[in-house]
Amino acid sequence: MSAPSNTAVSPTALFEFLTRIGDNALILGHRVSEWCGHSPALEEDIALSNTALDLIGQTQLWLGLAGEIEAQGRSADNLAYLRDARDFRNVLLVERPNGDFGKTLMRQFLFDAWHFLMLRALRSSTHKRIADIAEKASKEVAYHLDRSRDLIIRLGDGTAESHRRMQEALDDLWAYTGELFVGDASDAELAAAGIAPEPESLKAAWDELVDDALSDATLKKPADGFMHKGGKRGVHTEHMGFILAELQFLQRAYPGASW
Amino acid sequence: MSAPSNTAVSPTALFEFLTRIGDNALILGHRVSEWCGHSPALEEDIALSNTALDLIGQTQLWLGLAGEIEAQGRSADNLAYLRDARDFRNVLLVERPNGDFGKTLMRQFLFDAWHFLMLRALRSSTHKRIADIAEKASKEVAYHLDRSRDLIIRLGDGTAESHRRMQEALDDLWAYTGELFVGDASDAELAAAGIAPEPESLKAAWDELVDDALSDATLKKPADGFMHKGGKRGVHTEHMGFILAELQFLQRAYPGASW
Amino acid sequence: MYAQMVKTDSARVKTLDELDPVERAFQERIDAGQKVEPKEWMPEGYRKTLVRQISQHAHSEIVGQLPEGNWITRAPTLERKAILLAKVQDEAGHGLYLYCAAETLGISRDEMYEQLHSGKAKYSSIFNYPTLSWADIGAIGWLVDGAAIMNQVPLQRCSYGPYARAMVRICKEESFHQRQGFDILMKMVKGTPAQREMVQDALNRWWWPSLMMFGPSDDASVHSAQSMAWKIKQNSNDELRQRFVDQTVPQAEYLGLTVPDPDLTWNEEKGGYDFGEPDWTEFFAVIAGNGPCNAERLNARQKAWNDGAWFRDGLVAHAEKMTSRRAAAPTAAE
Amino acid sequence: MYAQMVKTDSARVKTLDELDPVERAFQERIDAGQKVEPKEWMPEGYRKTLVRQISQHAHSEIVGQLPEGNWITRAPTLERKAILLAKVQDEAGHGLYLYCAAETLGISRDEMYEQLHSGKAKYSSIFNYPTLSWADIGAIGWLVDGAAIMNQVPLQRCSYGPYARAMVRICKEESFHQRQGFDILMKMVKGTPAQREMVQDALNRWWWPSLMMFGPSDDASVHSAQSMAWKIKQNSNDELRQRFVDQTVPQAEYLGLTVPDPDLTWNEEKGGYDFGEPDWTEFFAVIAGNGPCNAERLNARQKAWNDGAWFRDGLVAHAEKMTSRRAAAPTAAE
Repeated sequence: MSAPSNTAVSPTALFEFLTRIGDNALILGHRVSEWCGHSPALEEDIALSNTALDLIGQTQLWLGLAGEIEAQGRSADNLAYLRDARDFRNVLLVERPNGDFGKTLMRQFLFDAWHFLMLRALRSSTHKRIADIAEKASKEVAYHLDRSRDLIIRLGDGTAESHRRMQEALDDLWAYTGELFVGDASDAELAAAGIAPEPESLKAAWDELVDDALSDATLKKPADGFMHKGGKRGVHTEHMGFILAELQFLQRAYPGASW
Repeated sequence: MSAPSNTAVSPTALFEFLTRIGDNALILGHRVSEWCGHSPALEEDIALSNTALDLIGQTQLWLGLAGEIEAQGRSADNLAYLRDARDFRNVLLVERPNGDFGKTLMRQFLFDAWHFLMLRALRSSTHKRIADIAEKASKEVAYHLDRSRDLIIRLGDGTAESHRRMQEALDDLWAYTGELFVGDASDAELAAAGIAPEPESLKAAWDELVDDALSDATLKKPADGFMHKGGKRGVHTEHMGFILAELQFLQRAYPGASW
Repeated sequence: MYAQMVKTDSARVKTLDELDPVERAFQERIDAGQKVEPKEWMPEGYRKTLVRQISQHAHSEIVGQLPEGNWITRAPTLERKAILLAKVQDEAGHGLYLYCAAETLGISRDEMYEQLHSGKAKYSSIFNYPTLSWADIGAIGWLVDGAAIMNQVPLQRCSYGPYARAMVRICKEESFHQRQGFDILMKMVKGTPAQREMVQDALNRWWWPSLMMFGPSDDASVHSAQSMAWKIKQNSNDELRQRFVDQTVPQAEYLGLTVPDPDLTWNEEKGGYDFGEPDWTEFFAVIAGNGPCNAERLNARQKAWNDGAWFRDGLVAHAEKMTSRRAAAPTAAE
Repeated sequence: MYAQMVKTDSARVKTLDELDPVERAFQERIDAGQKVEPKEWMPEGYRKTLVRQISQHAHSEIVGQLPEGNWITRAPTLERKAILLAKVQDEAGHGLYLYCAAETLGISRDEMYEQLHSGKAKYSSIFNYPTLSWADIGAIGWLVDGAAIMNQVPLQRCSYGPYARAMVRICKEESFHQRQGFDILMKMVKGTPAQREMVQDALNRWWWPSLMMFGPSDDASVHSAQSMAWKIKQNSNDELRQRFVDQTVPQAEYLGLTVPDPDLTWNEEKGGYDFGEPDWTEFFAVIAGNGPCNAERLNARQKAWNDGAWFRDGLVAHAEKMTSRRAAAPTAAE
């Protein structure tokens, strides 16, 4: 991360960043939680639940801070349960359907690799609260990355079928990874202030991480062609509406109720 | 249907009956509409859409009348979009997931056969509005029954695989058919007044219809063992919550909005 | 019209003199405004072009079911649910009309499906965009069906009879669709601020892709010229786009919406609007398979087809059994 | 305890005199309060009974994930989502503990899965009931985990070491679960009338099935007597049920709820509540597979197992590759 200047950042840019990272955690955690009770092995069920738990916990921290920055009285729960799809800022990758277990694991790995690098960079953020949350979350995500990377290597270099499924998963999800490194004005603003890294700056390390794992997994990395994007500015896939219909139903059905 | 007496019926019993038949149409129509764009053949896509359309249309008539009977200012839309699962009165059969296309068709046939007989009986209801709705709906449901019956015969007596899938679908859904003929006090009240038939009174004709079709389809009718029930008094399956989360989301998310 | 980039096999448009007698006779009949019917002779290029165009159009109809079908289960009222269901059913019906029209040219439904599923055949770029709110359903009816009408109206005069006649029926229904979509938006702009915002957002996302439905400028396109010579195509892409803008902008104003085109201005001299160029890079990317929903649309079609194989096979098997039983029955009776 | 109807192979409980020397020695050690460990001799009936009980208990834990997992994605706050996720994860952990305990008796995990998937092995009747509202999640924690604690606390003193030790860990976690559930209900009864109604409805639907978790009266059961002789079981079903009612009814009163038992009255003389009999016909039907969710629970387990076969095989294959590579590496180095 570049040397910090003392340039103040707009609350809007900060709020945007926090909802991006918070929504990523929420939506991926939600998706992963869908596996609860349905995984291929009891041990995997427990493992994925842990990942989801970590992500939901991180969601509370990021969105909670976002609500404070916004200063309009919205809590993490308000942001999670009462926003429309248009206002969510997660990347499209995390809202991809689970598919088979291989698809879920590949989505996890591709995201974990980025998430780990992002949090590592954020640990030296000039924004103390962000740095603190990142410090804590990075340990969790380091474990997620280790696990998901390990699994895609094992499955890629497993049976012919597990290899095929992982290759298919990779081919299917690759086009959603580009968005992870797309920056905009608010990213630049935060980078200038030493609060968060430029997304692009994570690409090289991500490539190295991913290349190594794919090589060990004997999986062929897809060509960098078309890359989906839009989630970071609120333009999601059609899946988002269904995720939110389920996620938000109780708070929508009982406005103002306490749970 | 027994000769009409001039016994007045309670609005509650009438409301209960109307929500039962209306909710059946709504939930089955909703389920069928999930196939839109995803059927095995374009013709089937169109056919199922037709069925769903008829059912949604019938929903508006039944629930609309229910709202009038209740006289608390609730419209058909209010009843469809703002009730909780506990207050829905559809039979469990119609909320069963679509499964493969065979499962959907079998669910359709088993319900259509009952629906047709029920509507036929209701055409001579002493309640003019019910009789009117039934007359119109019965023509539509005759088409539904004809088609679903035709298809299960063709698939049952098709390939080995289509036979297997239809048998599996039948075995899977059979336990949900018993509820169609279970009556309660409000059913008895309406039957006494010549408004609606006793559910049990439809059983023999239903059996005949179903037996004939299964015979032509070379499908083995399951033994009448355990029969699920509860939907008619608001105790549904876990699927109902997910159906409603999707169905009701917009009205729940935007209370009071007009669409 | 959901066929955006239809290639003919022509290198250039030949003059009447350059055509052989049979082709010249064919061309003269077209020039005279006569319809070509299925059993009549036609140049192979004419046939191929029509097959491509009609099948692409048909694919667009059935893929077009998917973005709208996405909202059937979440439609906000029973009536809206029914209206959307009926509309998506209409589109399936349009697909059916069109596949049948294409079949009159000697290609089978299964062949066309195979081309779609393999990615060889295209469908309209517009259906590779996601429907992200209920307002999108209104916007699609208004803009996408509206643009489709604009494209398809001239096709009612297409030289190929079955296609032209199918178009007449399709246009009637598309007009209904357009009204339904506009009706959704009218209700919403009269509603809450959140609803109005949803409508504006939907316009923002659907405006440019709708303009792209007419395809890139085809002034210099030999394919376009050939199609026009054959009266498969009556108007240039730019003409149709212009008409669409002229028709639609006042409607947007009526709704109180802002068209997301900073270059949009009224040109009194032209008697129509000047407007900005769509992002043709995006257009060609989406056509090439690199759009928001390309993979999902194709996967959905492939899955429906593959998952339904047992069903279709079962029906075929039953029909064959019936045939053999009927053949056997009289013998048995005697 | 999620094992409700565990059969021993005993026709009657033998006295010490009737046992052969080895069996008598075994029985005397049990009478003396010593634990039985895996490598030690045990009567075959003891082993079989334990395998049945522990595996049934394990099945109940993992099937028990399903009704609660049903609400993870719809939990109404982030904290509730996390808490429910953690709880369902705990139940998976309980299953794991128990499968592993059963494996010390000579049966493999896969064998136990096969028995579950084939319907040969049972799991607790309670998990064949659907979770129909968020209040059900509270009710399950309060009532079902509460009943589980009541069943399982004595099992911490089971004569079989691995099972008893697993129970210690499990009981610790079940205590969390019970409080989580009660906490949900406390919040809801302090909320809106609709929430209170939901809670009452949940109690109505979960009360009797929870009482059934303790199993039918076993006063005359030879299986029960044998299990008690072996200290696999410490208390009669009726005793535990009584304790559960006595503990739970005041909690229901605290919540302002009505227990759906018209026969429920305080018996001063007994120092506990008198209450009605559960519907044992329903109980036996559900045990036999005829409950609201029997088919779905089993299907879910079968599907997870079958759909995951490639995953498990892939990992095994990789491990084997690694082993062979490691074996080859030193040779290559030399």
